[in-house]
Amino acid sequence: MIDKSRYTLAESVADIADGAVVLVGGFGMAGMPSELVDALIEQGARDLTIVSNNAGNGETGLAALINKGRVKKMICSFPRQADSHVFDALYRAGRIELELVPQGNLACRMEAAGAGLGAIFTPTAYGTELAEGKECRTIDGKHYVLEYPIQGDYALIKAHQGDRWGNLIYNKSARNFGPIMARAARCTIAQVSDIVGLGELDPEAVVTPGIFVQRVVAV
Amino acid sequence: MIDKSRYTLAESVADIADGAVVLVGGFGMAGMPSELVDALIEQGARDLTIVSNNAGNGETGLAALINKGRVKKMICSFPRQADSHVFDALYRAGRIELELVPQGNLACRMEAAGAGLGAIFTPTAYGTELAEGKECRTIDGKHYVLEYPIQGDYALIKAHQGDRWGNLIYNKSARNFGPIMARAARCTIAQVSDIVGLGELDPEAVVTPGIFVQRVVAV
Amino acid sequence: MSDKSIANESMIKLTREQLAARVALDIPEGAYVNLGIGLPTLVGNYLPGEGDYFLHSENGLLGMGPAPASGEEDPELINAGKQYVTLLPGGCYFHHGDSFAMIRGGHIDICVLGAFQVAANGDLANWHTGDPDAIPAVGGAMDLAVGAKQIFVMMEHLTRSGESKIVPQCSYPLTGIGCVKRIYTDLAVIDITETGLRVREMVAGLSFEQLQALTAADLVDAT
Amino acid sequence: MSDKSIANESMIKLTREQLAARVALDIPEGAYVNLGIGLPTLVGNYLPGEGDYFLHSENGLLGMGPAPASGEEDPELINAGKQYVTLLPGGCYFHHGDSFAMIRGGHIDICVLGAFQVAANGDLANWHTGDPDAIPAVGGAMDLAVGAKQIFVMMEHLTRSGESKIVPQCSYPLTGIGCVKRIYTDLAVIDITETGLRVREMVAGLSFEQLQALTAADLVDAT
Repeated sequence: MIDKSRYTLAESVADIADGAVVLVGGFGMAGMPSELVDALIEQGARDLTIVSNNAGNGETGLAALINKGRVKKMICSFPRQADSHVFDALYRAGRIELELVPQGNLACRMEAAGAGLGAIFTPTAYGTELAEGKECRTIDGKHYVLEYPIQGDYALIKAHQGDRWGNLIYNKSARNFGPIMARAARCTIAQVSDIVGLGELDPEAVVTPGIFVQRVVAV
Repeated sequence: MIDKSRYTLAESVADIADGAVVLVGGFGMAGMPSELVDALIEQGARDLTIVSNNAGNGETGLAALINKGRVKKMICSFPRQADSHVFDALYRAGRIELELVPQGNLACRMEAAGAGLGAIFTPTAYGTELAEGKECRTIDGKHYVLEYPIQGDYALIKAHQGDRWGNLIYNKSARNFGPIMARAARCTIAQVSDIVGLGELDPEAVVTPGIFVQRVVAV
Repeated sequence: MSDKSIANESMIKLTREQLAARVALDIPEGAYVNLGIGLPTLVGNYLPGEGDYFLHSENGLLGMGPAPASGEEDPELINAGKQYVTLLPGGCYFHHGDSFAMIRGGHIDICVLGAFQVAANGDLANWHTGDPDAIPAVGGAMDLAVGAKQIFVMMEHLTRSGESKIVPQCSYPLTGIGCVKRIYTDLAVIDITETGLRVREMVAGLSFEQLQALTAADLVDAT
Repeated sequence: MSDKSIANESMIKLTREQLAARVALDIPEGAYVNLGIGLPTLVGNYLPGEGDYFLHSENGLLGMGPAPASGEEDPELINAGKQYVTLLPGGCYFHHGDSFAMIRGGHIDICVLGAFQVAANGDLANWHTGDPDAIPAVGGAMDLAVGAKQIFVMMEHLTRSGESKIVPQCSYPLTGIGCVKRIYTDLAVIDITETGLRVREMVAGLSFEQLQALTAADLVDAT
């Protein structure tokens, strides 16, 4: 019997190695896998590259991970927020790298990784400083920039319900990056509010099929 | 009030012009929008390019459209079937063009069109005759072929239920190409078994958001 | 600045609410609309309640409704500006990949964005002041600029220090090139066309000459 | 052919069912598996019923179950071979884009495909005989060949006319290059490795020399 929901929080993140690329779900606090991030802080891995839309809020969660010096590089679209002072201070001090990626490119680069594409020509950022040094091409009269996949070693995401095969459904706008990060990571760890019996999720309404999820943890 | 479900079958296909590129859903007969195809036959448009996984079965539906000489070109992955004699005969007689596309490339080329990408590097078909003459590139040691979007002027698809805003859900394996064709066409026409009131479809379970659908017809 | 004082004598600037109401007038029923963070978000308050308008939020909502009643807020139902919102009957949820496919794939009819600067050729600068000490943050602005069928910019005509935000060429880093179609300011409505910046409307008490004096790029009177 | 008659004297070829059962032995519980149309589909019948095996069908099914009971067939629940199937509890439906993301993105652990020819370097030919009068049809074969983590080929060792389907180089048009990892035939199990075609198993009554005589490409005895 395959039971992807047999992990504790600590077990679920135990094998994340130093230097790993970790995709972290959430848009603001909606969909943020806070308990998994806390478990990762506890676990101690360092030199991480974190891919997430934002770069932490306040002093908890991602901000706490950054504050402990565990993050070598952030790949995100919107690090600057009213309460992103932890990231801001480290960035100004030159102690954390930032790759700034337009939000839609962040999404489609992870989608490309999940779908096995080698690269994609996207129109976003053409002619801007975020496309400087990148290969550009005009196709049918429109301008595009070549962007490469962002693959994660791990994804930490938050979903609403899951089952032992790893099928997931989400809650409202907390869905955001979860499904595409699940596809883009070699090992996806989902924290869910509720683990349900196999067959209880409507097969027409499963958002993330279990094939994209390796571990499910109830929190 | 916006009511995308106000069309009859005939009205829904009335403006399809000669020479149009029409995406037609279905994998075998599952998800085949037979009534819409019949309406298109009745409507009379010719010199069509049809994009569909197969090239018609038996004498009805797509096979009938082809048999009437309305189709200039088929773009599909699997024209040859036990009962594809209509297409087979015209193809052997040189009276219909065929662009043969691997099924996954058919899918991701329509996804690229729907998502506004200019081109994608896909690993499929590298080193085969279906990649001959195409641009190839090695990225991180893996080989890829550059493929371009397939955009439709129209998509004809079949769904299970729809509402007046164009939201759709599907039935089992009849979903197949429907959602990606809806995104890839400038005008998507969906035949549904049932039109339901606004708000009756679960917002977490809508598969095709109404933004991708212009006309809904109950059959 | 002297230009500003000249204009100030008689003109009546639009308030933020009046500006939002003016933009709302140009959004037809049935349009799929993305409203940027900040000032553009106000436009939603002025769309006629009896019609069907489809508000998209890049964090995965279509059919976004107004703010919830006090006490009804759901931390997992927020808009791109991270404000509490609601979902209308007929609305739905989806992930960021699908959301940006809607944007990049040309499925959004109108996007209303704020701006630091708009150039005469439609170039938009709204993500970065170029200040080397500023933390850069782009969000979805570049995707929206390139993807929506029409980009409306909505902004104050002048910066706080009185400089024109409509310029011959942007000095701030660009968000998108040649993407803006129409500019709504607290002073005027201006179309960006092949034949220049065509002024369609001006606020009461403002002459074309006064507007031109307040605007760094050349204007054409098309009122 | 003389080679064939030599071997036929003593060997006992696997039946289609035995071959399917043999392949099934190498599929671990928990594997995500795509079974190609035709012979490979039979493998599903030999996976242990008490374990969790995840069968994927490229037309949008994961957790595919066995054929339905007579009278329970649903024309909208079919597999890639257009046969009626069922869905297990825990299975789900998705569209072709997601389905081929599973394939191309390396999420399928094992794909079992039929073949016209397999070359010593792992090249696969299974979509077209090259006959100029044949209607070409590729389906998902090229996507599967390049995308699944492991490609197992399952086929009869010889063509109907007695020719070896394992060849130094494919003469038929390729489906994928260097993609096949293991070959299961009615005579042997052969791994494709850096050090050649390594024979792991042979049917009873067949010697390595006899197998080599029936095989156009050089083999290494690794039984």
